[in-house]
Amino acid sequence: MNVVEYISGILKGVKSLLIGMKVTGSYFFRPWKIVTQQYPENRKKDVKWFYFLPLWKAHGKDTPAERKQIVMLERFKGELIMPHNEKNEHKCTGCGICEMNCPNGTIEIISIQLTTEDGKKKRAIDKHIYRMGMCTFCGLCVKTCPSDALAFTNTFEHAVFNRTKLNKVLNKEGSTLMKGVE
Amino acid sequence: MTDEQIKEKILKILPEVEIPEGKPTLTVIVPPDKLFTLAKELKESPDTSFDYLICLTGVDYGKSMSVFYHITSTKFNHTIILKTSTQNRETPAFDSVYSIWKTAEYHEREAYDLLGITFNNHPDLRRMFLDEDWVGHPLRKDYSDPINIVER
Amino acid sequence: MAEILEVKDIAQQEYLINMGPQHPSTHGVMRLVVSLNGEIVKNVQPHCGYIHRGIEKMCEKLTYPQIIHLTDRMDYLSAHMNNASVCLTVEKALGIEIPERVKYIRTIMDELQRIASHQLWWCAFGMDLGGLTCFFYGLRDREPILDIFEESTGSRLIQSYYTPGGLMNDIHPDFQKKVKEFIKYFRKILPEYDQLLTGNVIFQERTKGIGILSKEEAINRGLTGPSGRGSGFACDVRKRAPYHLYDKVDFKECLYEEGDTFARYKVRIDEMWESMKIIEQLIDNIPEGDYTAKMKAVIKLPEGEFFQRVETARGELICFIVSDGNKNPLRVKFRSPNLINLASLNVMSKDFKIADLVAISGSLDLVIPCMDR
Amino acid sequence: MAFSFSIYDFTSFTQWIDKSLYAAMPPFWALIVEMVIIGIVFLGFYALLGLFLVYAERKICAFMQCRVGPNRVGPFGFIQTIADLIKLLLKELIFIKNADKILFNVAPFIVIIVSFLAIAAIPFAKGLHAMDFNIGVFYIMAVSSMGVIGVLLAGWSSNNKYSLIGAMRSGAQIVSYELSVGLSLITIVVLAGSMQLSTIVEGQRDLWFIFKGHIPAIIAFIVFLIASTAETNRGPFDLAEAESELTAGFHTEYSGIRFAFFFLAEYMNMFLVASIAATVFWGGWMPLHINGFTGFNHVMDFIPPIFWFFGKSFFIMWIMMWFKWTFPRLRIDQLLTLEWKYLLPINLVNVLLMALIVLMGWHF
Repeated sequence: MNVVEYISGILKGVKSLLIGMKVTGSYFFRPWKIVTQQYPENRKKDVKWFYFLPLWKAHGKDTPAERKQIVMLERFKGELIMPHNEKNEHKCTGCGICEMNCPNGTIEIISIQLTTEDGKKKRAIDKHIYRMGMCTFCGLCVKTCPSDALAFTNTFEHAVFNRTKLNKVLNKEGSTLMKGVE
Repeated sequence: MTDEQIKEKILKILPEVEIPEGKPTLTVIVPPDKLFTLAKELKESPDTSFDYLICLTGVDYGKSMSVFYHITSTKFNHTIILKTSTQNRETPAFDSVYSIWKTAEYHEREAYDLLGITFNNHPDLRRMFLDEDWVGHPLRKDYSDPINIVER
Repeated sequence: MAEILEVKDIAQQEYLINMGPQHPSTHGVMRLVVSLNGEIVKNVQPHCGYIHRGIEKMCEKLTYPQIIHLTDRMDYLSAHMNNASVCLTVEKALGIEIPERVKYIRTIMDELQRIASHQLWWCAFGMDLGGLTCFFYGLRDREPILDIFEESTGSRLIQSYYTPGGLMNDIHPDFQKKVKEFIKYFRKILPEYDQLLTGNVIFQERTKGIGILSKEEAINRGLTGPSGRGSGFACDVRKRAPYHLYDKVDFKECLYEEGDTFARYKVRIDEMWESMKIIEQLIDNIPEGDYTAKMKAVIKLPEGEFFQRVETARGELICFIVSDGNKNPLRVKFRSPNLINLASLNVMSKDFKIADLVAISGSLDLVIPCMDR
Repeated sequence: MAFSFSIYDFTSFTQWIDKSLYAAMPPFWALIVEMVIIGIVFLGFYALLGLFLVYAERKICAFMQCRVGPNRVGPFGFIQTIADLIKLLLKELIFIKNADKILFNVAPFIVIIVSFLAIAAIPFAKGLHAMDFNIGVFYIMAVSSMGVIGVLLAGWSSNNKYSLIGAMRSGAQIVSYELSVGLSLITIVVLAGSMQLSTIVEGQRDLWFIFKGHIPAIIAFIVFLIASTAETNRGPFDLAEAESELTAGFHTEYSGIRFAFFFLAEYMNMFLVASIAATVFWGGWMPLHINGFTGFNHVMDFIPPIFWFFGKSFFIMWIMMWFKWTFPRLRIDQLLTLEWKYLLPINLVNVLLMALIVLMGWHF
């Protein structure tokens, strides 16, 4: 091996190592570049000051507390719900299309026959059962629902102590079908 | 080469193949015992040069067992499908194309594992995903597993 | 009682170690039975199937729109491309023309997903080689992409965004702005990857000349994706059999002739640049229109066989559907690029050190759920 | 002797303890009591420093990686390492079937005792020095190289293939890097003309050796930094543990407090080599003095020596942590290539160069 090559090889290697060290070192001295979100705290509005002490410097225009506030995006598929209005009415007609479209049997609809005022028989839901433990959040039920009765909320903390607690009934107690929805 | 030329070429190599019309990709139905020779010829002749086996699929039609070979040429970029079938559903066996395309090794092992198709002259035909002592081949139409498969 | 072994017996014995199912460098539950001679790898025997879920069997019982949500669970880092494979096959079989807007969005989403996947690969590869800091930088830069996905599709990893004929829902109004912001940010940050890892002399020593696979061998073994392109095999489906809008955009197929681990690494870094280029060409020109084509409520494919080749982040994915005319497919086969790439591991790592085996399997970028399906 | 205590000079304080002990009891017992006191002080120091270093490393690596690091247990996560220690103490010690029981149990103790032995020769401040050997440098090198025995025994007795590979790697690594560590220290010994650490420190009264010895001293320092990082199984040289290859290398099978011993020993070894580097190259507890600048020297003298010592050691440790969190790991053959083809020849030339400089009187 040539001596010049040997030494220039060493110098080149050392230089490449120093370039790498520059990257990590520069981040070490720039604590405002930290991207960690501190989970249980960032949900609250009143963020305690000392959670962000390592991030003294404000991030641009926002204060650290604002920057680290958790942002839930509106389309986030957290949990299936059936929106009810203030009169406790929902839009589900009990047609069963969501049950049919669900790929893994998450939804089960127990329907009853109602007799309306003018004597007609009509199908309505008794229970819209949603087994969250089986749900894969593919969104087919919401997409295919003809009356837009289902929606996703962005709650995401679903941990429970018992698996049966994941089986939910989506229609509320005593709720009725919204007027004008067929 | 266009599809027409490939068709002519294949018919010249092996007159007993059947080429159905109206397929989106040129599909050639080959008798199982002639498949290996045709494949080898298609790979080695310089004007076709099908050197890349994209995919090998075993299919259980319920009555017969088939294997599809999607082959393409990296040189000419033309793709055809070879199909071969057997009526013997109990012990279907085809010739392995491992010696032509080495990529067939895992494809064939997979087909053996899930469909029970044996490939002659395969260097290492073992189960791929399932345990060695697994009974049955899950992708077969008559496979039943009352515990794990929920019928809807 | 242990047998008393002669020295020459011991020399002939294989020193077998199990890498996995629980091992930091297999990135999932895969087992590599490695026979060693000292530190030198003599033979690698992969054992997969630890997370075999039978997706192909499940597909036979489901309708076509329902299959989509299973496909993201194969290669969870290329969820969009996996969805696209089924969607494109079904659309091809039905012969429907999808709106131009959908094509644009699908292309952009695919490329974003490719960047995200390569970022995760980069950090995992750095970690395989012992540079833990890479892991956090990669994940940090992947976060904006996941936020973009979450905003439009509703989930971060497993989106199920494509449906046969179009998309689940339209893109978010902020989508274009966010994507442009990300591209601006990432163009600035990507050179940092090179500074930290690519140029590093230790890294180059660890990867150059390691795990060489020739072009002929790569074609013969079906090594596709960035791994195949590192061997000089021009296997980019986006060029060879264009789908989406890839025939209209201008991008380079990254090819390296060396076939070693470093070439595979470079291909992926270059692909991130190329993906950004593709996105920049499209992001301003998304045409107005429907986000889905008119589809029947129950999709039934005509009898026959249909397939679509799709370039995922790690290779060529094929969705092959055999239909008997019902609403369920008769047989669905996914050609997993990971499984086929894994087959080359033994050839590549022969006579290299055990540390190189980790580097080589890292450079193949294996995603185990795709392998096992 | 009257009691006196000064933060600038511990000599009178230690002398006072010594004198009062010898006055109070027969010499034999006085010696025993003295040894026990020093042992307890070192044990306490050891535990506290270990806890602090683990915390510091986690925080430093977190900041380099754009993270916050431990921040849950106590303010800024200060109590995190104490919580970890309690967890490790409470954990079950798993005994491996077919393991060599005696060696398996002895190995962590060997590793920790070795690092404990070496710390005795370190001068922390003026007069704060447990044993001032006239061959201090040699003693430290001799003692610290024994740690490899513990690592080898741990790997072999675990009856685990990963552990064995890790231990063998570690053996090859430490034995070869021992050479570079020794030679780079010898370079400075040539300059200082003594192996006694107190003399070496005193010799840096007017200027630290790294500045005094021109280029050879700087080269020796860099070589020492690299070689000692390798010797402590850290940073880019952590092949013995090599998480992504060998899961945890030689301590794969250890659990609970026995694992904690290995863990602690790693940090203490790091402190040890950092303090040797600080003592030998950067003047130890000696403040920064520049010949001629009397005012400046007085200002520097105002900072107590013990802060100088720990400041330098922590700075060197920070550099070692910087290495670890930047570089990918080397392969075993590259590791040995680096030692035998690069560091060792450079070192040998360097010693000659230094000898020449000393002979010609070219140093400052």
